[in-house]
Amino acid sequence: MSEPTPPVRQAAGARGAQADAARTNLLSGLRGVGELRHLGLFVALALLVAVGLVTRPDAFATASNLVSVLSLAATIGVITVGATFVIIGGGIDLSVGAVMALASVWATTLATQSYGPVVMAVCAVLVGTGAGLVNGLLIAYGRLVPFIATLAMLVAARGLAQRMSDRKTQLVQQPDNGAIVSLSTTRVLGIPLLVYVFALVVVLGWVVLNRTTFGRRTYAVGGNPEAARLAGIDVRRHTMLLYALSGLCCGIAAILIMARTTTGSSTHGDLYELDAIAAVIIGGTLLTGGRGTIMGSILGLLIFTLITNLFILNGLNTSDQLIAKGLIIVVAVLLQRRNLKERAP
Amino acid sequence: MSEPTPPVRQAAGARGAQADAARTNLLSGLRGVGELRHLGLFVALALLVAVGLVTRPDAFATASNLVSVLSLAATIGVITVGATFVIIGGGIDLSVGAVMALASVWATTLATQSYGPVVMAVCAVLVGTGAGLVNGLLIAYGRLVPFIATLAMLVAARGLAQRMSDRKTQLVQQPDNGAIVSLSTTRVLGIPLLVYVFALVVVLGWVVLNRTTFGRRTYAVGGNPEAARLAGIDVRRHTMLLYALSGLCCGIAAILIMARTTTGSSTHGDLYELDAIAAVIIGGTLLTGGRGTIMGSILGLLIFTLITNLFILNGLNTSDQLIAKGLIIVVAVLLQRRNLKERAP
Amino acid sequence: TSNEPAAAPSSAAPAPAPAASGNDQPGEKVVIGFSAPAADHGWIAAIAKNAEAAAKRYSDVEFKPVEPTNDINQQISAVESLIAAKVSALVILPNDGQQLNQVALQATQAGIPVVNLDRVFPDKLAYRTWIGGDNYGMGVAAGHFVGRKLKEKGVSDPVIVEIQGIATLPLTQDRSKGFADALKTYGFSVTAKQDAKFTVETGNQVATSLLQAHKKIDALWNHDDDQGVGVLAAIKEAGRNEFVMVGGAGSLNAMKEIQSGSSVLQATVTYSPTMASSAVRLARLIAQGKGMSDLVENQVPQSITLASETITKENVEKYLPLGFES
Amino acid sequence: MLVMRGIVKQFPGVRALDGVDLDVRAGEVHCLLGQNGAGKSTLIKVLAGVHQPDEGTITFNGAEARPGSPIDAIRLGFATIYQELDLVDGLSVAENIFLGHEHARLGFVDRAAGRRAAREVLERLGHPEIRPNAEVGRLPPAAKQVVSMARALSHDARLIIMDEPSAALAHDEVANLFRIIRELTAQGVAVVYISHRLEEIREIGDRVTVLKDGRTVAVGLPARDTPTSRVVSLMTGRDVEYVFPPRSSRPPGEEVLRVEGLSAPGAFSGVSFSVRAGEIVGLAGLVGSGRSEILEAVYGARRAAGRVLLGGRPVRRGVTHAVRSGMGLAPEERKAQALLLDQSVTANITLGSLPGFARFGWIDRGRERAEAARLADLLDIRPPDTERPVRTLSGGNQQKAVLARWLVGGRRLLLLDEPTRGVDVGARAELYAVIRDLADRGIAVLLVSSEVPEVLGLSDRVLVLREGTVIHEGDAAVLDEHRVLDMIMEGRAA
Ligand SMILES: Nc1ncnc2c1ncn2[C@@H]1O[C@H](COP(=O)(O)OP(=O)(O)OP(=O)(O)O)[C@@H](O)[C@H]1O
Ligand SMILES: Nc1ncnc2c1ncn2[C@@H]1O[C@H](COP(=O)(O)OP(=O)(O)OP(=O)(O)O)[C@@H](O)[C@H]1O
Ligand SMILES: O[C@@H]1[C@@H](O)[C@H](O)OC[C@H]1O
Ligand SMILES: [Mg+2]
Ligand SMILES: [Mg+2]
Repeated sequence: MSEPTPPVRQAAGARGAQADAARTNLLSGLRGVGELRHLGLFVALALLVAVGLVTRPDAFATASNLVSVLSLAATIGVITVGATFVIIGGGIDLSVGAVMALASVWATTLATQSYGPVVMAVCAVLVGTGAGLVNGLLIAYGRLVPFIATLAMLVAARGLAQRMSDRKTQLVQQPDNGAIVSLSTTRVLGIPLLVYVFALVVVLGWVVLNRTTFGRRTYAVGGNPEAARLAGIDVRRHTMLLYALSGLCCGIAAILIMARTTTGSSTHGDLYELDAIAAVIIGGTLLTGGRGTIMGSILGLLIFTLITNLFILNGLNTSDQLIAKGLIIVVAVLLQRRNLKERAP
Repeated sequence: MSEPTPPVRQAAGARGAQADAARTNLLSGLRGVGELRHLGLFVALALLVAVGLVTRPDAFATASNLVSVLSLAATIGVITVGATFVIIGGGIDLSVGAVMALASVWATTLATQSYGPVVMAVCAVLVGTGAGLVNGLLIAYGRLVPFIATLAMLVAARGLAQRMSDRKTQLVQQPDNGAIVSLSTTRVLGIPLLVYVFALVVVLGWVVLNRTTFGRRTYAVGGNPEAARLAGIDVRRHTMLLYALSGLCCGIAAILIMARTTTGSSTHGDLYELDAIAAVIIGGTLLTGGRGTIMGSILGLLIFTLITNLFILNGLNTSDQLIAKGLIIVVAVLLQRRNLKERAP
Repeated sequence: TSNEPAAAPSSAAPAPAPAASGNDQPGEKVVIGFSAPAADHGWIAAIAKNAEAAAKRYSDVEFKPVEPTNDINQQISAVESLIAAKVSALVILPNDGQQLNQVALQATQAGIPVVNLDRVFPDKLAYRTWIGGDNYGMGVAAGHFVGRKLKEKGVSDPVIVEIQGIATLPLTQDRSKGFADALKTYGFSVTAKQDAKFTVETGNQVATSLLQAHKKIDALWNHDDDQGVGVLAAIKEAGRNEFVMVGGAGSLNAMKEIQSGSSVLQATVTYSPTMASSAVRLARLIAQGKGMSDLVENQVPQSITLASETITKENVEKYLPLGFES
Repeated sequence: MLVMRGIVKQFPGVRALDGVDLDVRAGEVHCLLGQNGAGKSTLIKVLAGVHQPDEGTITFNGAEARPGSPIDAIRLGFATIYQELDLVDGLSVAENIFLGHEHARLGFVDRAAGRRAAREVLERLGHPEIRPNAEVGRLPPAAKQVVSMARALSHDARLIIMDEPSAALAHDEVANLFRIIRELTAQGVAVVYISHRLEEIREIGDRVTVLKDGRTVAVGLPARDTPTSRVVSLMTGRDVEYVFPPRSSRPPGEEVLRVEGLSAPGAFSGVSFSVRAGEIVGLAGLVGSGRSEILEAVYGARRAAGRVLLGGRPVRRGVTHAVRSGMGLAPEERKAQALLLDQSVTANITLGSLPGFARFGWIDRGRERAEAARLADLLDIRPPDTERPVRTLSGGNQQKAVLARWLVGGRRLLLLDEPTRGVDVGARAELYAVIRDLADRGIAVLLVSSEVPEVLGLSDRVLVLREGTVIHEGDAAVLDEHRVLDMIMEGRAA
């Protein structure tokens, strides 16, 4: 090892060339896989669209129906973005629906409503973020298992929402606070404002996840928390922030659900947790953390929403719908099964 | 390293002694932890009992109330045993409640009822096991993520149950098939038969998990599937069997719910999945698999059942119940938090 | 229950007496959209079936039901799709009247008359006609039955227990209020109440613990006969029979219990799903611009409240054909 | 006894095996040599039924054998110790050893028999102190390796395959391992042995097969007589020896790290030392002597009493502060403690210094990729595609990715725990040069290695640890391997 540098460099060069060829193969291979995953989801979506076109040529492909699908997806869509972060970060948040309900109730109490729509919106966001922060503190610093901590939050937030609202549905006072409702009724280019809010959240989520240190750390914390810790990441703080982020999304979703239903209610968002998690997983994010994409989650969600829409258009009865839904889920996932191979036992 | 053996022996001996000391510490530590875990749950249970004794001295500690609590816990308890296996094995089963509903409906169709109570019971068990087997096949061989496969089963089984029952509640025909109902009404030593069934399932579950190769392998498959495969275990087959076992438990639970409510219905078992999973996790089983005990799950479940019982005895309304339940869950888990350290980020 | 060998005719909708003025004669073709919560229990299932059966009777009606759902957000979408399909009239049983108010308003503004079934929209601009049961009245009927029975027995300071349906529904709160108000006239009040979720299993669970909480009960009102099956099973299992029980809604099963005379269930107060049949007929009439032939007016009235009747052993025969299968 | 011919195994984008031949005789120790990524592990996984070859034949005792799954391989009489420890953490030692072939009757486990048998095997391995009931997840790495070996021995196999079994062992443990191997071969069992430590090959091996880039380049070389230079050049295609770069002639600079009275109950006590800029300080000691713990304590990843000063200022407790103030730790268990297996090589390399690539949290991906590519090239990570998930790299190349993480600029102190574990000879020399180069540029290095020659060859100064206390501190140049061994084992005091 008297003069190591030159020969090594040389060898590296030679190997470099050989490996370059390999890399090209591999890359195309990998890209293929990457696309395939989303391809599977796209194929599933395309199939659903085809079914729609065939069964309801008149109603399905209309602009108004597509807008309606997007409006339907918006609320839970915003929540799904937060859920994607939490799940990639190795956690789970069962409290999303309940926290959204609590935020909607808090924002529509008479006291809050008296301050006008901006304060209502801010209130919803703060309540959501606050609840998320409590989840985060319990999990990151109190060392509770995420499943249990957020289950407790689910239960408690629903109870609190019921108490606050005296189990009644609280109307958004119009016209004073009509600005909230106008998110649903005002359209720009034919599309209700809340769809834009949804789109904005998705884009922001994508950017944060893919282009910032926060996003990168989320993958690290979920993929290997010990490695993340030893690499100098404050894993606890990060974990806490992930739940706060999820809560923030619930707060935004609360504004959207107030707009759509013109109410705050303790019953809002029932079982959203299951739907959101299902969308995230269908989208290819692993429940074990460390992997996943926002894009996949949103595609997964759109598949679910489209299924419902198709059922509505075709007037299927509930029981048959459920059976069909089960089958469709299985087929959609089988279409993208290859990517999940690693996970399977 | 010319003559390594003697000094090594010696050194090993020396370290052996040192390690022995460490071992004693470690062991007592471990035992302590093991006990502490259940201790935490016992403390939580004891606290609840104390609250019961103080608030309703007349009603709480009566034999009949305790029997009531056990009867209430029996149905979901049987399901929790199955869920413990699945979760230790690294999976999750969201379909438990729906599969129980389907089994109860199938067993109470007029056609089935005409063959008498034994056929009804067998039918329930077969339907449950069959649905579990489908889950298992999809997950082990179809490579679907457990969350998604069993979510699809949840949805489809509810739909099928609604279709079969035409969304009606199907009564168990008495007196012909009264034998089913007598599981709930016949008492031995003051305790209804279905509590014995519950106890039997718990004991059998414990034996299988702790004393058979199937049990050992369940821990291995959940803890490190790759290692299990390399050790020559047929991981797929084992995984499939775990879900079938969970389905079997749902079938047995269906018999119990028919006995208790005198009906089969597509609405039975709503949200059981969350309750069962929560009980398992509170009991110290990790959602990531590889660890856990039947005992813990059952204690966790009893805590839940007792909470509801206490609330109703004290006339608390459901909203306050929910809030208190959330808090109690957090406290119960904090009591045994230390054990979960490993999991925390 | 569907599997009673002696089960009643396939539709609980009773054959109507022919209308006096030939309103049943085929008229202008109309499309009636229908949206209701998910049919996850007997009463709602009966609503859906009655609506469909009522529509089938008319050759001039095209019936367009949409996916029943318990998610508000989805029901809004469902109604939106019916508006987009430009139906001639809408029958809506909202999951929550307040939350669906806005979309009903949209329909009305789009020129589609809305028949509001059961749960009320707060805004009268949102619907053309409301038809539904009298929830407060139901509570009152149950309260009077209980009050009278207990007075007869000469009980003072009775233990009265109430098992509600879904706590967050306004109709539940109305029922409880009516019950309490009626009891007050006898100087009684409710000792304990708990909500079950309209299902057999929750009814059973709640009743099991309530029976433990109160070793001696004088009267029990259960809001809903669907969950009542589970409540009754719990009562039998506990071997209790010291009290009077009153049901709610009027299921076939409850009526048979009452008829048997050996059950704690001695009465039920009606809240009949036949209202769905009537709602569809009203929607047809409104869409065709007709009035109700037994009334003097040329148009269908703005609201119709069904009376809550009390079914007891004495009059049960008369009600049996109206009982819905839970 | 075992004949493999023309084995080909293709992974997406990589031909890991490209026509490999292997002949193993009964009762011999057959060594498999090759650089990181040469295909050694893949070859033995083909043998173990983990991978199915795309081409080629395997015959065992004259009959065609094609293990389609690990179960098949075990039935054929092949037992394997894998490179990456594959144990079930939640199960006990005994349960791990007999996993898949438990002592059972009608499905019911005979736990006492299992424990007894486990104790026997462990004793045979010279480790009676490992208790059959202990939970495997709580054992240190070396003990886990022993359990892995015990599992392989428990099978009564006719062929035992060992993939770098010594990587997690210190030399005394290795001697133990060799004793067992000799016992086995005496009974006619064949052993396929993989290691990057050539001196081990010489000591235990009978014949050697050399792999290079997925091809066999030499078959059946005599292990003892083939000159090292020839083996190395076969492996690498060039002539490198086990040589350390020259120590710097400049005197070390300012004190960077100062540790005062560091103690952690049960691990180490009263440890004080310092490391200067440009200096490499090595920690020598037995497995379990507390070296890793000291590193972790300095890094703030483990609670300990005492003071840690960096550049004269106390460091706030916690890894985050340690990293911010310029430390970096390359931990000993790469898979568990360092790598994000599903992420790209780039993401793994930059994980410790993300803020350096970002502005207001926004990552400059171009700069990030360029830096990762530079380091991959410097350390010769193969294949040199930095967008590949780390999972698809061979063990040694994964190790290089771990080191690369802290070679990104801005470190003042590097803590290296077994930095060359599983790294091949050529790359090792390369790593040594890199480490020395870093030191020459003023970085302080604290090094732990279980290979005494490595500690001595690479360090400027050596601390010898025994049972958690420093028993010697001195210039590395004046120590030799024997003296160090004597010290760390005491009993034969110098
Ligand atoms: N599952 C896999 N997918 C893709 N490529 C793989 C996979 N496993 C191994 N490889 C590639 O195959 C080649 C051979 O790897 P292998 O692990 O056999 O090397 P090795 O000789 O054991 O090296 P080391 O000494 O570093 O352990 C490497 O280029 C590696 O990246
Ligand atoms: N076989 C064993 N059983 C139980 N405890 C052990 C065993 N070996 C080591 N330990 C404990 O582990 C601690 C030190 O282990 P550690 O692995 O950190 O030391 P090390 O010097 O870094 O060795 P290594 O070469 O493995 O890195 C000590 O507290 C020791 O008691
Ligand atoms: O669903 C409810 C039903 O169960 C109850 O009895 O009456 C009112 C309905 O809305
Ligand atoms: Mg290898
Ligand atoms: Mg170490």
